[in-house]
Amino acid sequence: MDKRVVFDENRCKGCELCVPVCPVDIIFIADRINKLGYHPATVTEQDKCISCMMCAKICPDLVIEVFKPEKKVAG
Amino acid sequence: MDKRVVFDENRCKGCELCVPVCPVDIIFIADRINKLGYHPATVTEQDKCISCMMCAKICPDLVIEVFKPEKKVAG
Amino acid sequence: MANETVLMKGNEVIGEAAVRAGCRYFFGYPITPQNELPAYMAKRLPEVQGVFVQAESETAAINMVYGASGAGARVMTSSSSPGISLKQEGISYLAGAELPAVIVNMMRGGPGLGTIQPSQSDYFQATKGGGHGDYNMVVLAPASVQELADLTMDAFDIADKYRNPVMVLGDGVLGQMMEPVAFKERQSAEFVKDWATTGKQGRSKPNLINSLYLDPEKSAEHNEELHAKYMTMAKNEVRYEVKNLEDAEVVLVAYGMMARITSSVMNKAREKGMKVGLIRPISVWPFPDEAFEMALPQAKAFLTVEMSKGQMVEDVRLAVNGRAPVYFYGRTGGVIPSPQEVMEQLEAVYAKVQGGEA
Amino acid sequence: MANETVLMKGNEVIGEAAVRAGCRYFFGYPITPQNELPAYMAKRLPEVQGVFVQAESETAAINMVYGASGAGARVMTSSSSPGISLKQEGISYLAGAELPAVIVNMMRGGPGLGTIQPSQSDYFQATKGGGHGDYNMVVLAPASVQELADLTMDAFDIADKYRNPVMVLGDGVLGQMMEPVAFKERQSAEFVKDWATTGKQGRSKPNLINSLYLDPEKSAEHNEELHAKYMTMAKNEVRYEVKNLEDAEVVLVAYGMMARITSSVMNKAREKGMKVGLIRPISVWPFPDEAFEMALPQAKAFLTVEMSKGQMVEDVRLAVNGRAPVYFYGRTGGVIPSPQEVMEQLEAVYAKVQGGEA
Amino acid sequence: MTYEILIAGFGGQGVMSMGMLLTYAGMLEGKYVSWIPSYGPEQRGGTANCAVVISDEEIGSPVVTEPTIAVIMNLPSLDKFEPTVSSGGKIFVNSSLIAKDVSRSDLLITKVPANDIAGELGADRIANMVMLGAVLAETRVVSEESIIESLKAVLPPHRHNLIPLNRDALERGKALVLAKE
Amino acid sequence: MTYEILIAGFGGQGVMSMGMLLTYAGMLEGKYVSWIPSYGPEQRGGTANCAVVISDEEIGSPVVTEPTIAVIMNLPSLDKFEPTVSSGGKIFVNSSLIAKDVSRSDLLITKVPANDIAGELGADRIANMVMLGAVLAETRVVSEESIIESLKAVLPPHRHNLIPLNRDALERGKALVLAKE
Amino acid sequence: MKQIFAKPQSMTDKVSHYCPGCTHGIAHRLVGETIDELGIADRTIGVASVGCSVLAYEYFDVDFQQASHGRAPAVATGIKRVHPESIVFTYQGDGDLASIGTAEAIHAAMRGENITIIFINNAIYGMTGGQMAPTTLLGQQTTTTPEGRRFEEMGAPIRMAEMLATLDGAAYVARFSLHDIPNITKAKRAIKKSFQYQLEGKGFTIVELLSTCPTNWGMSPNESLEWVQTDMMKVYPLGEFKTPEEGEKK
Amino acid sequence: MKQIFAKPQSMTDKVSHYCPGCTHGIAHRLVGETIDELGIADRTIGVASVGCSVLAYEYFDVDFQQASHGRAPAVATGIKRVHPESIVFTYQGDGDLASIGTAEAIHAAMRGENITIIFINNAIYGMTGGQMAPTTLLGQQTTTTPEGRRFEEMGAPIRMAEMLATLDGAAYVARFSLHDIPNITKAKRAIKKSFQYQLEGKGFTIVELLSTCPTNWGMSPNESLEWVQTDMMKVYPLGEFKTPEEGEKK
Ligand SMILES: Cc1ncc(C[n+]2csc(CCOP(=O)(O)OP(=O)(O)O)c2C)c(N)n1
Ligand SMILES: Cc1ncc(C[n+]2csc(CCOP(=O)(O)OP(=O)(O)O)c2C)c(N)n1
Ligand code: SF4
Ligand code: SF4
Ligand code: SF4
Ligand code: SF4
Ligand code: SF4
Ligand code: SF4
Ligand SMILES: [Mg+2]
Ligand SMILES: [Mg+2]
Repeated sequence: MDKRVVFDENRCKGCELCVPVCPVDIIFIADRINKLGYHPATVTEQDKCISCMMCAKICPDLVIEVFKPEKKVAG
Repeated sequence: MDKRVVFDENRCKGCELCVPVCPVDIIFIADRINKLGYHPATVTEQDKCISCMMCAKICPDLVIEVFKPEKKVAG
Repeated sequence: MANETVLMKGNEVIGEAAVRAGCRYFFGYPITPQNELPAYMAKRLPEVQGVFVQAESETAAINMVYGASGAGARVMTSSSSPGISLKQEGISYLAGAELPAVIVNMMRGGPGLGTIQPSQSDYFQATKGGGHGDYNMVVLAPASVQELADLTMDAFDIADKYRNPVMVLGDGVLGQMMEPVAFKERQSAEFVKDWATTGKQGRSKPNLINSLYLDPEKSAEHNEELHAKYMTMAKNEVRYEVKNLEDAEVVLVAYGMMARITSSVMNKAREKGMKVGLIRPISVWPFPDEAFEMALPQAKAFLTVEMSKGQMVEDVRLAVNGRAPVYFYGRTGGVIPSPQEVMEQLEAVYAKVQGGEA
Repeated sequence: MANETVLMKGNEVIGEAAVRAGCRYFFGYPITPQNELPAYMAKRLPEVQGVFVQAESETAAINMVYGASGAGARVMTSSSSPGISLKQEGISYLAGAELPAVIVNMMRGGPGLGTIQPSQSDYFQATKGGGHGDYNMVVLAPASVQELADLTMDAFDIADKYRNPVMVLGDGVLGQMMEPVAFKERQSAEFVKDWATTGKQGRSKPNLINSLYLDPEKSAEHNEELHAKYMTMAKNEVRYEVKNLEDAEVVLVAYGMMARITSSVMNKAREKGMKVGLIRPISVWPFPDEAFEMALPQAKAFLTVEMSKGQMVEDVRLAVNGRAPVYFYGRTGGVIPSPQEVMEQLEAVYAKVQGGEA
Repeated sequence: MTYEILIAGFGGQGVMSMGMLLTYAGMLEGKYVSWIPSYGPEQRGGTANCAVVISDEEIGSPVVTEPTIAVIMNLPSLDKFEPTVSSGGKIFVNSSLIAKDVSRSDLLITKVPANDIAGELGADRIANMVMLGAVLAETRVVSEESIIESLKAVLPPHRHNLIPLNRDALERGKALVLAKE
Repeated sequence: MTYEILIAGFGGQGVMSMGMLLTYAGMLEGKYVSWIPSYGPEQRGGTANCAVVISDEEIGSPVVTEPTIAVIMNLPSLDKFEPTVSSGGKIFVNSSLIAKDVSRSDLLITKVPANDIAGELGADRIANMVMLGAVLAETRVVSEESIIESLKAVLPPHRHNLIPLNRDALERGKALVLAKE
Repeated sequence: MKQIFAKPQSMTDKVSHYCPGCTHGIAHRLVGETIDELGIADRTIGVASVGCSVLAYEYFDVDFQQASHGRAPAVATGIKRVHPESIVFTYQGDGDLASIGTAEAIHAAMRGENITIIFINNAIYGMTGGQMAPTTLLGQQTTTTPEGRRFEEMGAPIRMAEMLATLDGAAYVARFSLHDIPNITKAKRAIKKSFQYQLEGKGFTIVELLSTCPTNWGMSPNESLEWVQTDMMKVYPLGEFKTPEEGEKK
Repeated sequence: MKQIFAKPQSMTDKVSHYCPGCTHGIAHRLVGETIDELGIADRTIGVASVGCSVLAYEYFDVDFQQASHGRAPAVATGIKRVHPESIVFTYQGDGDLASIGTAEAIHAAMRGENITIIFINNAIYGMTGGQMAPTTLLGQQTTTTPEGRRFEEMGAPIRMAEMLATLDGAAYVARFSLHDIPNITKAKRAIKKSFQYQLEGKGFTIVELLSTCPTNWGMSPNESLEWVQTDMMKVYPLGEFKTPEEGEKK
């Protein structure tokens, strides 16, 4: 399955603003340290993501892109 | 009779602000030129003055002093 | 009015010269003795689709100049001493961001509120950097109303040529006096301002007007580039007038209004048979060192006369560098040294020179 | 903390020294690299019944200083380069109205917004008059944290003694570095400020703090009095340090932080057997001309080193007045010339001197 | 020939425009000219003066410290400038406002009751032109025609109706001097 | 003897306080000392470094351009400062965050997995003290006791409870070096 | 005969340099009367600004400082912080206070500095010869708006009193006028109130006064008074905008 | 998959220098989205001020000028007068706009300059390390109010939006907040409106945005958002204070 949220990890500053706004609570801060020296936010359970864009809208650092499955037109 | 209004003529700038405010219309601008080079305001009909202080209150240049007859206590 | 002689006030002449040099934007704040200039611009600029804005302060004015210049316009501001002090941060910014602009200072007596009478006591501020940081600007010091016209026009070209502010340094008398003036027809080079912020307009890279260099190495590099530019300016933009240097034993040095008076004195001295010459710096930055080289073989002494306690005299000393004594006479606070006073000083110096004392 | 050695940041040391010198009022506006000073004062002044006010701008701050000083207080403000530019009108007013005050400039690289890194490129502004009009102020240039303490204290006394602003001219590194410091016990003279506006309090004549002299003759007279005072200051307040001038063929000249580095270089050069000396102006106005007289009989050349494109070097040239060549080396924009760089320059000059070229 | 003229009086007495007219007229006559004003702090009232140089040669100093011609419209100006007039110079005194005599004996003195004459002409403001008429007659620094030409150039067209009155004032001033001769 | 020490890393790694502790300790030991910070434009994050000089003689230049000891807490700092270290100098590298090797062969290199050890101690923030322990053990620029004394002076009293943790961190860093020997 | 009107004692004998009919003179007298009535001449410190009133210190027999253009509130702040028990007032024109000194006035108010500002709004720069002020009316001709002030280019008049009244730090903000006797009386009352509030430590007080500039308006003094009434007052309503008792009024 | 959220095209790829969780970044994005949506990147000229946002020009792919501290509205005036057809906006902090730049902001509004100001109110000086701003709340600790801001010494917070709304020259004055998604959405709408009004030549527009400074507030980024809601909003009510349609609201 394609990703619904893509975190550009090396932009992330680990501020955690995205963590509490996620309605399905799938965002967490990783143990690793990124190029900037921060623990980046990340999502692994992509399937749970509902593409609500909350995380992207609160993120001050343009880390997050959000995708939505194209509606398959029946036929 | 003592004067009710005293114009310190050499302070006067001939601005005429005092002229229209006088309720008894006794202030006029003299022909002579004072030390400052202006035609000063003046009052000659002191007896008509009612000591209302209008002229003094509008005068921007502290030209005018106003006096009032002391009340003679009967007896 | 092309080329015809008219009688105008110095301050208004600056305005007309600016308009003829293509200046279409003026931002200023009232201060005596230069008020005729903004008043002239307020009337004149709309006639040529230009814009006059009375700013809320000198500080705002110089920053409006920054914006307009960064947007690509020929632009000017003017003030007098205290107001010019308030523009120092802005002037440093113009220099740092490499923005052309013409700044007029019609000097009055200081320090502080001082007096509205004429003076030349902002020479240091103009030439050494009243603002912070290493920067220079060409400073032109006209001595007549005609020169106000000519040098104001030059100022715009110099500003655009080097992308740098240029100052026209006059004094209260020059600004308020009337003399006949003829505005010369002239062609100024076309300057392509592809660095200006106009909106990208299809450009692939945005333009940026900036003086911030957080990285010290970059900042140093920027300063080196600026310095190289200043050195070019110093080479190319020297202007001065000399009189009777060939045999002058005493050389008078003065600029602006003071040079007019000094020149009268020189003529009278010559009539008396005294070998006296004159150096009149027209650009006070760059300072015309070469004029002193012309004078030095013969000159036994220099007498600098200023409407200040002695500012330009330092540049004279630097130019002479110990090769002859440099004397000074100055009056301050709006008092213009009279020809009689200057003559007395000159005679004293001359006597020393003759007596072999100098 | 009396007389005990403590480790403090330069900027905080200025604050503590000011408090110990009796300063009870501080008006300032934030700017890097001097923010530790207002922060220190905000905490410290209330402890001694003093007042700290963060002004709305540097312009407001210097005018609050004017008011407080005119009211008779020991008062201080501080900033860094762009902020000091904004204070120029106010400084000229302080000088014009003869008000004592201490102004600290922890210089950063310019021009414009520049960089927050250290620099010495406001020398001209500080010493020649960044503001309008003829005025001077004593400008003290400490080279260590200890000297920051000592000179800050001196600054207040000098200011009160002459009723004139005094500037402490440091740089970003000096302000932010930590070194051990001992605050010396000292007695400063009592200054009777019977000219201060305190309310008439029974006085028959009101006091007036003013710099306006509309009549040019009065203005000129005021300027003459000021000038006489400046000449007294110039005579009395010269401070400098010299090293190894006795046999020095090349004399290094540097002030402040740069003098520390230059002094290291001199030591290394001496180790190599080079006859090198050092002049460190501590008062950069008045400039210590006499130190050059001490050096000149022996000195074959001078090398001035600054964190600028060459400003103090003009005063060096004026002091030397052609009697020896004066060389210059400088870096800008927050880059501090390294000992290695300076040594290279020194070796080049030394070689010229040895080769009889200089 | 170089005329160094100083004109002084109260603000509002037309001191500046007298100077400007002389300057303009000088220019029309092909002379080198300069005009320098000097004001007190007051916007109105107070003292004001201007310095005019009219010369056949290029003008060195436009600043006049020892005038050869002094035109004095009020008492404070007499006190201030009488001592500065160049020996042998000419001084014109507005005797309508100045009772005091000129004390120096090395000057040619012309008293002009400028305000009185202007009053007779029905226009107090024209006193300066009366004075100017006297100055022209006595010094011939420029011609009356040049002054009239200058007036035309300086006044806006809708004020040209004032020219005859100005000419009358000039004439009255002139007549005064000629009568004296 | 003069130690010229440069300490560099991300803002927030405790780079400045490492330097301050060394400086304070030097002062306590009667040495001449100086400390100079240098920050990037960022308030948090970004790079930061400080220069410490500890010497038996009066300090000329407090600016350190060719450190004899370099303490490197992150990768950008290694790239920037490795070339400046004085030949024969000592370089300490936080190997928890820096995978890259030091390329110069004329330096004494000590790798300290400071963050890992700090993690083991349960306090990420203490990585700087681990590093400092290693520096002390390797260079003996000041004694551990002086550092502890300095901590007491620098920390506010209500933070003195942290001193044992800091001491542990120092010990772990020291142990690392001693183990190597 | 008993004298019922005389020059205030706290004023000097000097004839002012103001133009004939300029109401600066009236404002001066009202301040002088206030100082007399409150008996504070011995502890008052005035701050003169740069404008026609630059020489104000010549006319008051109290300690004075002359401030740089626009910065009088900052200077007053410096003074008041040193002598909190003194009475400090500034006297500023509209160019001084509402243009170059905007920030200083607003921030003194924001800080609640316990000082009084007498603010002379004459809709023009008097001293420099009649340039536009921020308070110049739309359509009003000045040397820098030769065709009259146009909204498109120079916007609309600034109302300082209304603006300052939005600040919690301001205790008393009022605007009155000097164009006739009843209004002069009200102005006097406001000035006295403002000084009184300062005496009580209430904080920042300002009285804006509509004033004339016959010279630069190109009108006679009496026409000028008229114009205040007919034109200025339309743009600048009179009254108290904020009092310590009631807070901001609207 | 269809992309429904991406970096605005008018913004560059640079990672900002802002601290983790600082809402300056959100404000930047909202401006970028607005420029994209209105399709004006080619004719927009930004003015960066001095404050943490001093490097704003690094993050927008439009022409930019870096202004001196507080003077961005003056710089914008210069630009706009030269290029009236361009879209000019400034981006200023509260130290920059409400302290040193008070006069420039107020007078740009008074003139009705057809520019837009994005005003980031974070109640502190961020860049210089956490000094008091004029917008600092009472009791708030900063490096220059170590005991918290006290009314007696430093007065009360300045409300720029309310003050500017008193000016006839101001067309649109609004205050919104960046502390949660609904408020971010409203803020975005206001920013877009302000640019749109500028496009329509309506005059001066300003949007004040309550923003965080976790670093100098000494809070985590999420605590900071909370503090905006619990403390800042009490002093700074949100909403539109003036619109071109309705004039000043109260
Ligand atoms: C820094 C500075 N800028 C400008 C001036 C010139 N100046 C003197 S008075 C004045 C304005 C006066 O207007 P206002 O404050 O309205 O007072 P008014 O004369 O109308 O009473 C100005 C601009 C100055 N002295 N200093
Ligand atoms: C003339 C001048 N004064 C002071 C400074 C220092 N300075 C830089 S940023 C700043 C304030 C920043 O605060 P704010 O505007 O609130 O922006 P923030 O950092 O909070 O976003 C100051 C005072 C300067 N650069 N120039
Ligand atoms: S888009 Fe919504 S659901 Fe998906 S990760 Fe972001 S906040 Fe969670
Ligand atoms: S909000 Fe953005 S920067 Fe902050 S943790 Fe989430 S992704 Fe990272
Ligand atoms: S006091 Fe009254 S009545 Fe008497 S002159 Fe004055 S205005 Fe007229
Ligand atoms: S109001 Fe005063 S100054 Fe004016 S005319 Fe009357 S007395 Fe003279
Ligand atoms: S110029 Fe105007 S404000 Fe100034 S004194 Fe004259 S009338 Fe009054
Ligand atoms: S210091 Fe404050 S305002 Fe500046 S970037 Fe950091 S959090 Fe944001
Ligand atoms: Mg006014
Ligand atoms: Mg802020």
